This record gives sequence, C-alpha cells and structure tokens, in this order.
Amino acid sequence: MEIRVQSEPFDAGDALTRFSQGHKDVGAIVSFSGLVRVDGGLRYMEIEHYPGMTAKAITALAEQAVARWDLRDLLVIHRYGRLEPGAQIMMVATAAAHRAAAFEAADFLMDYLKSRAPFWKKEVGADGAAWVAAKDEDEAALDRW
Amino acid sequence: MEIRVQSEPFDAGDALTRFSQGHKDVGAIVSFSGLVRVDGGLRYMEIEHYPGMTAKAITALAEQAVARWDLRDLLVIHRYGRLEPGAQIMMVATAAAHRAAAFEAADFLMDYLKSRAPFWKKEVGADGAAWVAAKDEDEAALDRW
Amino acid sequence: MTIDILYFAWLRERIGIPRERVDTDAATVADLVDELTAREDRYAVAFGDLGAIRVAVDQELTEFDAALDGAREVAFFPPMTGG
Amino acid sequence: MTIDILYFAWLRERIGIPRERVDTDAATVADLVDELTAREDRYAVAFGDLGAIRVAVDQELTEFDAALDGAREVAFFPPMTGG
Repeated sequence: MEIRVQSEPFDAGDALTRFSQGHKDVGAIVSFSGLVRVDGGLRYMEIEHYPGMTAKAITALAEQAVARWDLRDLLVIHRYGRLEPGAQIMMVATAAAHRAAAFEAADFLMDYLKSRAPFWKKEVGADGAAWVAAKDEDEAALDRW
Repeated sequence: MEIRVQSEPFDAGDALTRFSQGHKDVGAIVSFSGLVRVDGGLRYMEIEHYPGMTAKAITALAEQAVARWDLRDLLVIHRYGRLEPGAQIMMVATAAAHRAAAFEAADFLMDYLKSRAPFWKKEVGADGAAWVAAKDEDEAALDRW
Repeated sequence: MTIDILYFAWLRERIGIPRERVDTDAATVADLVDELTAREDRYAVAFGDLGAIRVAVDQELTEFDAALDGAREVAFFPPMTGG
Repeated sequence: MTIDILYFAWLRERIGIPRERVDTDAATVADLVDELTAREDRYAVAFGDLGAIRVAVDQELTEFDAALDGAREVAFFPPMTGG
C-alpha cells in the first residue's frame, strides 16, 4: 500500500507501470486518474490541503478498502498546489485477484477521496478565482457504500 | 476510439500515458488491465481467438459504450497467442468529463469482453493443459447492464 | 449451398480440424448440427451438449434456431473467456 | 485551555488568517464557534452558515456538538473537493 501526497507532477502511466510490476496473485488492476480539464476559461487550478490530516485521512480510507475487498495492493497519489490544465491531479490504483474487487475498491476510494479527504480546489480563470463547490451528487455517492 | 487485437506484449502504463495525452474536456480516466496470474502450477496461457470476428465484436461493444455513456475516448487492447505468467492479457481505458461515466463504461466493457468477445483461454501447467471454463458469475454480470 | 464451418477451442480439438467447407441444404443452425452429428462419432461427441456451445453466423453471435439462408460462415465454440 | 484553530479555503480567506492560537473554556466545537463569532464581524460572516462548514478536531472529522475536552487542534473548512 502506497500513499503519496505531493506538489510535484506525476505521470499516471508511469505510476501504473510501476504498480503493475512484481505482483503475484493479481489478475486485475484498475486505475483512476483525475485531470485538470482543458477549457478555455481556466488558467490554472490551485489545490489547498490540510498537511497534518491529509495522509492520515487517505490512509484511513485505504484501510477501509483493504478491510472490505480482497485487494493485493493499492496506490493513491494526490497533488496539491498549482496545477496547469491537462495536468494529473490524482490517481488511485487497485490490484486484486478478481476484477469486481479491483473495480469496486477503486470506485469506493474515489467517492471518499472526493468528499472526505481534506483537499479544496480553486479555479483561477481570466475572470478571477473561485472555489469549486462540493456537489450534492458527490455526497450522495457515499450512500452507495 | 482505438481497438487493438495483437499477439505482441504491451505495457498498460505506456498505453495509459499515450491515451491520457492530448485530450480536452476530460476530467476522469479509468483503466482496467487483466494479467496472467503468477501461480506455481501455471507454465503459460494460450489465448485462441476468431480473427474474422474479434475486432468487429469488440468494436460493436465499444459503440454500445459510446452510445450509452458520455465518453471522450476509449481504448481496448487484447492479446492472443502465448502469454507468460505476469504478462498483460488485455486492457480497457475510458476517458470522460466525469468519473461515473468513465468507471461504468470500463466496467461494462470488461463484463462484455469477458463473455461476448471471441477469445478462449487455455492454461498450460505442469500437469497438462485445460481450457478455462466460463463462469456463471461472468454471464450473470451482464444482467447488471 | 456451400458454407465454411469453423471450430474453436475444445470444439476444434475434439473435431480435430479448425475449419471445413460443406455443401448443405440445412435451413437452420440446428439442422446443420444434425447433419454434422450424423456424420461421424467425433462430431456427435463434440456436439453432445449444445448448452455448452455457442454459434456465430457470418461472425455475429446467434442462436441454434437461426436460419442459414445466404450464410457463408458458421462458427461453433464454447462460451467465450476473454478479458 | 489553549487550542490551535486552522482555517482552510474560503473560510481562511474570509477570516484572513490560516491559523491562530486561542485560550478558551469552550466545551464543544459549537461553543468555540460562538466565541469566535462574538469577536469580530469577519468571523460572524465566515461562520454565517454552519451547514456549509465542516470541522475536524485533532485531525479527525467530527460534528459541531463534539466535545473539546483535551483537544489541541480544531480545523474549520468548507466541504472537501478532492479527487
């Protein structure tokens, strides 16, 4: 299990290659990567986080996933700071013997990282800056689990 | 949309890196990769397919996914021939504005590739060779959609 | 009419050939299976449990009661195990 | 007792500081919020809608009725938008 909270850019493909290597009883790997959308109005995104709490909160979520699904391994990378359009914001990867566990655990982790890990996104555009509002649907998504 | 049916090995991470580049309104990318499990008894896996039908069948599944979810792009790679333990068998990647569409479309594609694309797996071990039997649960998984 | 018949996986192994061309007047896939199983034991054995066999006509999955009218290629195989 | 209070995102911007240390006898988070809002307008404005604010005590998410007994760090922030 690896959890990285960092300001440095990363490449989800490179991370997936490393994550995929050297496993034994793994038939299925699922990855999710979140990107800053490229849209005309956005100059960059700024992500604030709560340093003392972030890694702890993500670790607690990861431990829930490991307790609930039969996973062989798990990776979470989440950036903070300034991110340019097209940049990778974060990724999750799960490795399991069977595909259902890998899919469900990745989906679960994403839902909880959205609403329960202490990150706040601000979009800076030509017309000024605005904090991204939490969506009701993101809160509602937690009820699936 | 890219569909590749090939005997050559590939790296899911490299494929994900290429797939992730150059998109515009994409916030979410999900990938699934299937691997030959490393277990003592297995020497290698042999995958047979139906050359005239394979790409056509996968394309039809991909078109169903594109019709049903708001996807920006989609990738399917599936190998045939001899595969060593630990090798990547196949991968699916989906790109969408929102994570739910990317997750669901990848999950859907996997369920249908398992049971509706003309591939047959044979496991060759120390004790001989055996065709992998289709699982009832894989057929049942199609009812989710 | 002339039809190419293809066999995959254990069906191919049991019948012993990957494909053959047949002249047939079979109206449906089921009729064609009857003709084949009447031929030789290895066909009868291979087609013993139709519930374990899938069929594609002209590279589209279909059912055993499908008409063969104009068909050029019929493939028989076990349930698929891709992914 | 002495508590470090942290503010994030728009709460930090409205209050104008990322953190401060306070001496307080507040029994619960809600009591602490009452003390803060009584202080200055910018606090009253920032804490105007508690439904839009989340709280963590010692880096664990909790509710406004949580006790502060022994707490060393209280953080206030809007709903999280990670992922």
